[in-house]
Amino acid sequence: MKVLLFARARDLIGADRIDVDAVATIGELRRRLMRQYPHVAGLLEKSAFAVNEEFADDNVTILDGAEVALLPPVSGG
Amino acid sequence: MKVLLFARARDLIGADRIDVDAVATIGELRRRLMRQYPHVAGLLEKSAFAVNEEFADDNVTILDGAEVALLPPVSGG
Amino acid sequence: MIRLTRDAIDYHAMTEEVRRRDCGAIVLFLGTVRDLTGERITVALDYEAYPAMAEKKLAEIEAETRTRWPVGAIILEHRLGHLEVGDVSVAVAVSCPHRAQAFEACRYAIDRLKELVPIWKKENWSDGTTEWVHPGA
Amino acid sequence: MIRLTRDAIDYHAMTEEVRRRDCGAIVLFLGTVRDLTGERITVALDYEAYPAMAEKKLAEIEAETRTRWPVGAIILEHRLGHLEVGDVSVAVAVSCPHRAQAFEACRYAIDRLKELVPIWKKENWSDGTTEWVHPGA
Repeated sequence: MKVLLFARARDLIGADRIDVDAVATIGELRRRLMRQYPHVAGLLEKSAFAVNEEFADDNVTILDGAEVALLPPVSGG
Repeated sequence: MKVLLFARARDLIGADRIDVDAVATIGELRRRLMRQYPHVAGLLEKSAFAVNEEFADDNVTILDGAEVALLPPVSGG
Repeated sequence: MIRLTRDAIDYHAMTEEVRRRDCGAIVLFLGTVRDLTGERITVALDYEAYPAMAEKKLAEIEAETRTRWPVGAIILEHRLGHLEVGDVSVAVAVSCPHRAQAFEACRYAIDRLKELVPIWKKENWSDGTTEWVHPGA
Repeated sequence: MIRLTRDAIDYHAMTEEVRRRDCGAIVLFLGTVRDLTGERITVALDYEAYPAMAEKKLAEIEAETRTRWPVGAIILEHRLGHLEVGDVSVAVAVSCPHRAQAFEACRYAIDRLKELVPIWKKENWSDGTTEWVHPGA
């Protein structure tokens, strides 16, 4: 599955989308990314995720083909 | 002494300034005008006065040469 | 800055005038002539002022607002004379470092203006009658 | 109406667009790039968005605001890309029948925008360094 990256997360990981092995939930994805990118762990802990352009907390299930995005704390305005 | 009139008070009295015999205080002026213009008494009761462009309540003394104005409830904006 | 005017209020220019490099927030309020007041249809309004006192009170409101919030720039402008439906009768533009300040300062200034400044409006109703507006009287 | 744009925000046009005969109050909020954040000097900001979700969230905020207040018209617009000090990054224009409604609706919309919409800014400090702004992280 693909995960879209933005802002500092994208800069630290060095790509605007990454491929990760399929996981069942957002919580699992968060933990997987924290292991895979330990230098981004602090930001990952504070970040939100979106599934199909809707905020998704850790217990949300990721269905096949969903668009998943990692959203660091927003600062628009 | 002269009293400046505005809005409905001016229309009811029919002049934009009137001469009244000198009085000591705003309260006296208010009562005098209510006697002199009984058809304006209701509005006079609800109106403010100004002395030298400053709101003046009934116990304010009117000094010689002061600019006195009758101010019906305001509705700017 | 405060202004009474008989011309159309140039609120675009006002917005530009309050921009400041150290202010991240601008709030502009416009009061316009509405077509309905309750059930009655307004076709126009006439505004009159006690001009010298109105300018003095507007200047006091500017000063009070600057005391309470870190205002970069503030302009209060009120139009007088005959206004048609849709015309802008009053405009307040404020810049502050942060948005909460700008909202509060602008709201305070227009609330005080409506409470304190000796300006009166006369309704011109669609049935041809006119009526001075004196809240509470 | 909501818009993401890479061009300068035409907030004068927005102000005109929200004018309505049945609305006596317009409030316009502009967020501009400030030169100072705390002690540090900003020379520019770069804004990026997750565009599809940002548009979806902006549309939700418009709908929420219309549910809570009798909004005549509302426009939320956010600029993306490279902005210099003084540039307008975001604008919200609202018209309502009365002023309290217009102030509250505009304030609500910009507060929700800053809380919910996936847009991020990168500070370009005067010492040549850059830094993404992620409140609390």
